[in-house]
Amino acid sequence: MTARIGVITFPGTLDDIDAARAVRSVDAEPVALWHADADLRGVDAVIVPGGFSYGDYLRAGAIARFAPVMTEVVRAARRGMPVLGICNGFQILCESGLLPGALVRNAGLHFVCRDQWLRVENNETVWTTRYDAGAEILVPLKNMEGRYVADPATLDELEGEGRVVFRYLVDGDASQRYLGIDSPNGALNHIAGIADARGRVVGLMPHPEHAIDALTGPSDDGLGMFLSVLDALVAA
Amino acid sequence: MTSTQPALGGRIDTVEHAAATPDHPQPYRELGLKDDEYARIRDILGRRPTDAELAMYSVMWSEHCSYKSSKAHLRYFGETTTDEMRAKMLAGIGENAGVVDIGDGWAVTFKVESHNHPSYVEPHQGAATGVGGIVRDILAMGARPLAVLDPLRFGPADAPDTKRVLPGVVAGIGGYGNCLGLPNIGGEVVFDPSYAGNPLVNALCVGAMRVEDLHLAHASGVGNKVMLFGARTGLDGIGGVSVLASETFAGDEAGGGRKKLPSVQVGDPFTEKVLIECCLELFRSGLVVGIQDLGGAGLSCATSELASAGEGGMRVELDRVPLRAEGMTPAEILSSESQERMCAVVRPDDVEAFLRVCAKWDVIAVEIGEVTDTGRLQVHWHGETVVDVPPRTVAHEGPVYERPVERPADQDALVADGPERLARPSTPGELRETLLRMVASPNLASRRWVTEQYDRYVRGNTVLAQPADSGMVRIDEETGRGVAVATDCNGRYVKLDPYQGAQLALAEAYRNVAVTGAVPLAVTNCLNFGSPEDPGVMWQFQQAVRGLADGCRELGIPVTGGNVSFYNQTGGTAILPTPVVGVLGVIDDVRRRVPAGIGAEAGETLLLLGDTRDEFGGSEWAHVVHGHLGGRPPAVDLAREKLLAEVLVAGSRDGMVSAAHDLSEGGLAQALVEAALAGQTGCRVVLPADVDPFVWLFAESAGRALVAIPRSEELRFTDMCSARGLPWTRIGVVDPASKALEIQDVATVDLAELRAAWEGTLPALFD
Amino acid sequence: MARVVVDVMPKQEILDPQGQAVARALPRLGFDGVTSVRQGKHFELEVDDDVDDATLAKIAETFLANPVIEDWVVRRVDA
Amino acid sequence: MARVVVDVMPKQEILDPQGQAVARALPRLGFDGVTSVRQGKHFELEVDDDVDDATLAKIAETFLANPVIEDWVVRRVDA
Ligand SMILES: Nc1ncnc2c1ncn2[C@@H]1O[C@H](COP(=O)(O)OP(=O)(O)O)[C@@H](O)[C@H]1O
Ligand SMILES: [Mg+2]
Repeated sequence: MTARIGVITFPGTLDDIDAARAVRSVDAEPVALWHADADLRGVDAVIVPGGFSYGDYLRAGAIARFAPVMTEVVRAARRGMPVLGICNGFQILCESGLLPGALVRNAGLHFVCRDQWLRVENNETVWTTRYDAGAEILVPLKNMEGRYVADPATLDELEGEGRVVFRYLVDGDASQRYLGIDSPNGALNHIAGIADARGRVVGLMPHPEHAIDALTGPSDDGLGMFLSVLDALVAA
Repeated sequence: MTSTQPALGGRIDTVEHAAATPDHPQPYRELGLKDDEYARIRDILGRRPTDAELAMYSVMWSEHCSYKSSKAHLRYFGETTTDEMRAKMLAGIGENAGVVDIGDGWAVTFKVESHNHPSYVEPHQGAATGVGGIVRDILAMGARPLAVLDPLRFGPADAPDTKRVLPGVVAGIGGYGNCLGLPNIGGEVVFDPSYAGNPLVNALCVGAMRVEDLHLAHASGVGNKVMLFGARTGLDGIGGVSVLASETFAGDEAGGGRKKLPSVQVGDPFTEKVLIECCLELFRSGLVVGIQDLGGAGLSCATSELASAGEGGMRVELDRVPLRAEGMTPAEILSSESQERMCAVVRPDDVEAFLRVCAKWDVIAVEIGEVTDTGRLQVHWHGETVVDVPPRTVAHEGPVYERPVERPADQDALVADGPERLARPSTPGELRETLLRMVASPNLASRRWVTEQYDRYVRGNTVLAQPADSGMVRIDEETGRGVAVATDCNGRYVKLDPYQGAQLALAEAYRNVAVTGAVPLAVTNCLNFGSPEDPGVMWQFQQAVRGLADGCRELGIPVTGGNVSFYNQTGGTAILPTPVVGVLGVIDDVRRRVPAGIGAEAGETLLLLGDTRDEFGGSEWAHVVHGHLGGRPPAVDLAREKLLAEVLVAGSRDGMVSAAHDLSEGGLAQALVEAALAGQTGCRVVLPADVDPFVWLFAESAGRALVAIPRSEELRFTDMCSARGLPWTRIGVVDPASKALEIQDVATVDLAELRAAWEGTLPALFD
Repeated sequence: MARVVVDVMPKQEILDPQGQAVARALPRLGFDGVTSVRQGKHFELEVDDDVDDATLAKIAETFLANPVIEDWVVRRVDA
Repeated sequence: MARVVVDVMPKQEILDPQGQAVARALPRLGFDGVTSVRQGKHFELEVDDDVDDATLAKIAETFLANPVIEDWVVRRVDA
């Protein structure tokens, strides 16, 4: 039985075809989900992909979270369905309250597109079991509003519970600091991705779906995320 | 705001009224029409034009839309295109964009356009809407837009105004392109004082479709409906035409208030993204007979071009156009340049399905008219006729000028003032210092500050992007078939010799495509020049067109389209003549692409292909070190370029080349630095014993490339070069253990030091 | 028809690089004496007369602002 | 120390995609009766007491707003 993984398209979603390609590349079946449908088509997991839903004009993800399909995603996530938010998808998950905190304008004020080293801080979420703890992976990062912020209590909670899943690796590479900023975007604690308390909902700013083949990405390090969820779904 | 406006009755200038009031004075001069042009319009119509007609003719007969100064010269492109060159061309000059057959049933379309002046006035929005416009051109061919490139030119890097213009332009291009989901795969950033008041913002878009899906802009089929869809129409970009409003309603609020309208448009990339997806779904569903984007000249252009390309007639109910501003007149609606709009011709039975697809994407769509066989474009406004013209006279039969052409009087002096007199570095210390200074100079420094603001990954098909000699995208995921695109132009070379300079631009773009392993196939151009009313500028233009066209014939690849931008000058001083040339190549399998970075395999040999001569006219060295421009540009040998390209492509096919980088501005030294930094690998270079190291390191002779060949392939590759008559020189080895560029007897520079020099410049200037 | 203004500002404790960039640039442009700048959003809404304050508050809180990172003020102004 | 507010709005005749996006979204979120939304920027400045109105006007015009496409209002508020 192949796992069926939903990929949502909002008006303005861009990386949906890439997310679908990544799902296919691990031999799972991508299922296209449309923002206006209050229907998850019986999928086993959902990916909320990157892009600029509704232009991101108000705040990234602010309009998308009200889409009918998101009501279903929130409901399914609360029941434990694996959900992955990438970039704009991460922003949407934060706006819709599935994940705490928020993503704001990069501290350097520019859109940043670069190959980014990350450290896998938690390899026990459904999306990261294929990685070794502490593994360093190279994945594209590309966004305008990628600076993760949360209040001190939330940060403490995330750190205390090991819910920081990915962190930007900023040591040792002087080129990372050329904007005078200590990370690609000034994210608190260099947070690149987090999980919910059960480790089933994960959001991250970098794009694992763009790192599935060294031909079109900097590495194939992103594949681990899709393989991980597959393991979880097949085992279930 | 609503789409239905109150009937304005007698206040609108109708055809009937125009016929009855032949002596009514009209502000045609304010609209940019000459006396004889106005007389010709009266002649064509047999009466004075209405306000709306006058607005249409004036925008469509403008330099920008009618190519009145360039047409006579551009014909030369057609005249020099042979049948053989045409074989793969599915659409050429005259269509929205050129289309070439790249094999396997795929057609690729690409075009470059300028948005220079708006980008000076409002850098962010000017550049953003430039991207939006070129993407709609590609869409109007029936293609899915795949990638963009942005050739840019600015004033001096350290000029205060450049700090205003460049960051705004880059943010605008990134903001629009990123939000559209189009990877940016290349471009140029060039600084020169001549662009200070005239930055050049050119944007190129490439798209693909199945050959059978090619949509041309034809309004054929009497009775077919004309659909306007996308954004509402507002008062954008009608600065000039608001004169009409003030004439007609002298002193009234609408007219008076509009005189100062900014001609700046604000882009809405989200609307465009949705419009793209909507159009592609319409194409897929077979609901479109003809389609046209609304660019400059808005509805005037779209309706007259659609009508004259089809059955020859069209009726438009202008009061149905969804508006964003209140009280707009027919003239204003016809000339509005509001962005993110398209016009389609649809069979009556398909209108409902058409509207359904638009509704799915939340795209506003209305039927505004239909195709007729009257041979006339008739525009109605609340039941009255405000336009009744033969559409071809608007769209295609504008004035054509034979502007005076004259070689500038000071050209000889410029050429006579060669670089030979300039002091050259000679000691190792001087050469080392020159190398570092050159690498850090604004025109040679890393473009990362710019390109990092562009998404190069989106859509997951980008195989090569900055830094790379050309951008490359995969088109077919199954077979790996893809295309490579590069744009180039060295305005200093063109200034010294416009004919040869244009050929050098062509040669460089061609070479940039070939070094990646792709076969060059077709050419587009964006001809940025000063005022056509200056005979010296017209000479540059004429020479550049001839050089480019003759060059294309020699290389056997056709010019499929392009764009002309005149009047790029501040006061009496024109910009460097800048015919930006874009070359598109095809690669049957992107997996054999050749990157620029060395070190993929241990112990590669470094070869320099081609001949190096003492050529410094117009060079970056003369510019950076001496602020000098004079003499002759490097010699151009297109037969050699062709041979070099064949060798590079063959080398890629047979897996003999692990890296390749073409030589251009900054010469061999710059190529070595870039190849080493891109590959993060050091190398040892040994120049031939009997040569002048300065010349070998910094001369800008054309027709050269640096290649890295795996040791096991070296003999096979050099044998191939020798057999085909391509000169090669073994100049060193890649050294994975080394973290330095070591040029024997000249200098050793750590990669870290090189990187700091190369990458530090733009951030220091613009952060 | 009523006119409503909503101002949305980044919370004090959230870094505001846009405001900082403005503050840093001003002295370079020759403007001294500006000690701090914060940048937020300004919305102008035209609303029907029957839209009450509670609804406006809701629109601001659930939509125009993100309470995690932003503060906001709603006020009616004379049209 | 004085507090100054500068509101910068897209000019009436200039397209405001951000405001439009908000206006279009509201009915979908169940909020009716908002007929138009325009979105601009809101700056809050702390300035020394000796910064006069003319200087503030200049700062707004040359830096905070882009007169080609935006209108702006400067006002002093009680701190
Ligand atoms: N404005 C730009 N937008 C995108 N890419 C750019 C831009 N300017 C330069 N680049 C990219 O940076 C790299 C280096 O540029 P350049 O040195 O001009 O290349 P070349 O000399 O091979 O023509 C290339 O990949 C080029 O496409
Ligand atoms: Mg090159």
